[in-house]
Amino acid sequence: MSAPDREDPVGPDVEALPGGLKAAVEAILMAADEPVGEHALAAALVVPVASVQRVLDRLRAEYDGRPADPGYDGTLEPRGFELRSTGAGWRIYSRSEFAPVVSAFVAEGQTARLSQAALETLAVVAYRQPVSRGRISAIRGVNVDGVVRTLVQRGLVRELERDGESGAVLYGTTAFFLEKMGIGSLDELPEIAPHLPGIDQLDDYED
Amino acid sequence: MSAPDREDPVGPDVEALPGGLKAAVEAILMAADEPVGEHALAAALVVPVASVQRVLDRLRAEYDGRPADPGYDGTLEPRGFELRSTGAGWRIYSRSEFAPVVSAFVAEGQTARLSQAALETLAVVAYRQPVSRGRISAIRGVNVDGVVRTLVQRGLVRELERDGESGAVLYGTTAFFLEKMGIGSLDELPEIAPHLPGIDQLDDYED
Amino acid sequence: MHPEELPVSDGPGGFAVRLENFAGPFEVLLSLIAKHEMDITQVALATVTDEFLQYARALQEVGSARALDEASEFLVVAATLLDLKAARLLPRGEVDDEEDVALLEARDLLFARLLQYKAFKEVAGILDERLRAESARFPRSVPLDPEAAAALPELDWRTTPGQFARIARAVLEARPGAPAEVGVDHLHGAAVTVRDEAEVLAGVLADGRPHGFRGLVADAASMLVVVVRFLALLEMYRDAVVDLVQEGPLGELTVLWTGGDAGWSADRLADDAPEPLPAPLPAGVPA
Repeated sequence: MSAPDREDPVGPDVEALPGGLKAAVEAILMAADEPVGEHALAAALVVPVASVQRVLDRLRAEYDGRPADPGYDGTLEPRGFELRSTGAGWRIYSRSEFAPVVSAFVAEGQTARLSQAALETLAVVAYRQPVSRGRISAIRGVNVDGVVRTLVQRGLVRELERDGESGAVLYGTTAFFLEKMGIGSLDELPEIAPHLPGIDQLDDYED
Repeated sequence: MSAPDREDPVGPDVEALPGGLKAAVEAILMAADEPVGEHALAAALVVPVASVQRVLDRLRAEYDGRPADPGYDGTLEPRGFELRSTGAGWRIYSRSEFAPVVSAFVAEGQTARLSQAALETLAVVAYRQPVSRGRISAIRGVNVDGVVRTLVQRGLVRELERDGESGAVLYGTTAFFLEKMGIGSLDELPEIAPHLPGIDQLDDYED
Repeated sequence: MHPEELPVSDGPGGFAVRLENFAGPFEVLLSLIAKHEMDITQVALATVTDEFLQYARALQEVGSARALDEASEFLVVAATLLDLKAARLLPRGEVDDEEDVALLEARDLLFARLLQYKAFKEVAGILDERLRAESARFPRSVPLDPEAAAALPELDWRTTPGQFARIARAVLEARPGAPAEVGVDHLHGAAVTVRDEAEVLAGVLADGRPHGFRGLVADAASMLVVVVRFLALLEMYRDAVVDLVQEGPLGELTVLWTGGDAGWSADRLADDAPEPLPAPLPAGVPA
């Protein structure tokens, strides 16, 4: 058995949990917000990469409605999601056959115009970039996770980098934003008061 | 057969797709980035709300490893994720047993815990809403302005309205709070009565 | 990471008190008082406070983040106990006096307030457990797959740079200036003594006119001074140099000097008044 490339295998005993290693891999793939590679999975779960690979194959077959167990003679229905492998790693997506349904759902909930909340959040990003979600929340006084995601989806805001200290993702505006505003660079944004009260102290109490 | 309460069912014929309505609901849940209500699902899929409700219950049972079909005599393993309903709607979550391995893959993995002061203030808001800061202060015996602001920033508490008489801002909890508590409505909060002897008299002399 | 390596709850430890008539956790002391199994007047609050400060310093030295939380909580409970004790210390027995009835009611209200506070504290513990259990579940929240994202209606942008700047200004200026942080000023109060405050009160009351309690504490720099002045008034009442009138529960307390010109001096309070409150907690309590 090839030892995982970590120090001692002190990780969680995933086999002891309900659903075992398979469920542990599923849990990670469901919640991860970007594709995850086999090695990252193996390291986190403290199991050999080959085991992870086996589980991934099995999950993919299950989701597709193909019995992974050759002895199984029942019928299996495909699920509404599928496991896809991209260069960056593995990721669970809605099954492509259901794209029209998903599109209908997405279109239903969205309007062509930005909400006031989205505009205000965008204004904070534009004038305070690079800025973390925590800091935007602190300025706006509400949780902004959903709104920031909408702005990213809309192509107006993007992840710039990670903050060296906190590791928080820092956001900034995009070229598409400049285009929509009809300006060539951020320098052309209208000035707002140079020294707003209270801004300097913000860093002190972010949590 | 109850017709959906919309014009003509011109939507996609989900029953014809592999996995049927159940898979279609799954596909949408996979793409959603916030809780989804039964009505939104029914609207996107152009099916009656009751059908959606039935499918959601069935999916929840399946993910939990409980066979929804009484005729099923095999064993079902719980999946690594679960389907849960909160006040805001239905949403897929990684199963809590896997938190230690999942948290590493989630950007805002470990949310900072609330301080004792914040928890007590949150408790007062939850059980006494709509409530002014003055009244929370009277109960907690300390100034709560900073703590209330923190709770608003965290998205757990929000301004509801202004008191007609005093003009004081009245606070209440948010849908995000319900979601974080894993409950569907405020009625599901744990009973406070057993902790509170003689609570009935208290209202008489509140500020 | 093993589950058992996650931060464990603070456990039963907590603050314990050793008094002449009680030794054990502060929580137990509170519940004994709440169940009327212990007379609040028999509790030496000054000793409790001393012990608490020692305890808080020890916590601080080991760098425990609990120090500030516990200190804040202690102040709330101690202030309520102090109120309660002050109310109990007042003469009772002659219930035919309307004033006494009012005071008894005030005492009950204080008592109810303590119970209410305890209830919210308990429920806060339950909320904490729930929130912690729930935070182990991570909601699925991933970017739309490109196909679905294409279904978004095309963005309808109508905001000019000028309007956009106005929005930014409104949002960035709307913030109240005061940063949201836990106030620790109350942990830095200068030593306040009943004797000194009685001296101050005697000086003001010397004009022989009735004074409202609110007026008497209008210049108090902190809640501590208010509480100590209230205690000082009780002492002066016991020495029969002031008269106290209160129209109803929580109504304005009117104070009148009745000690004449005779040489009452705050020094008389030396014997059994609480010692000067101990030195303030050092700055830099870990938050």
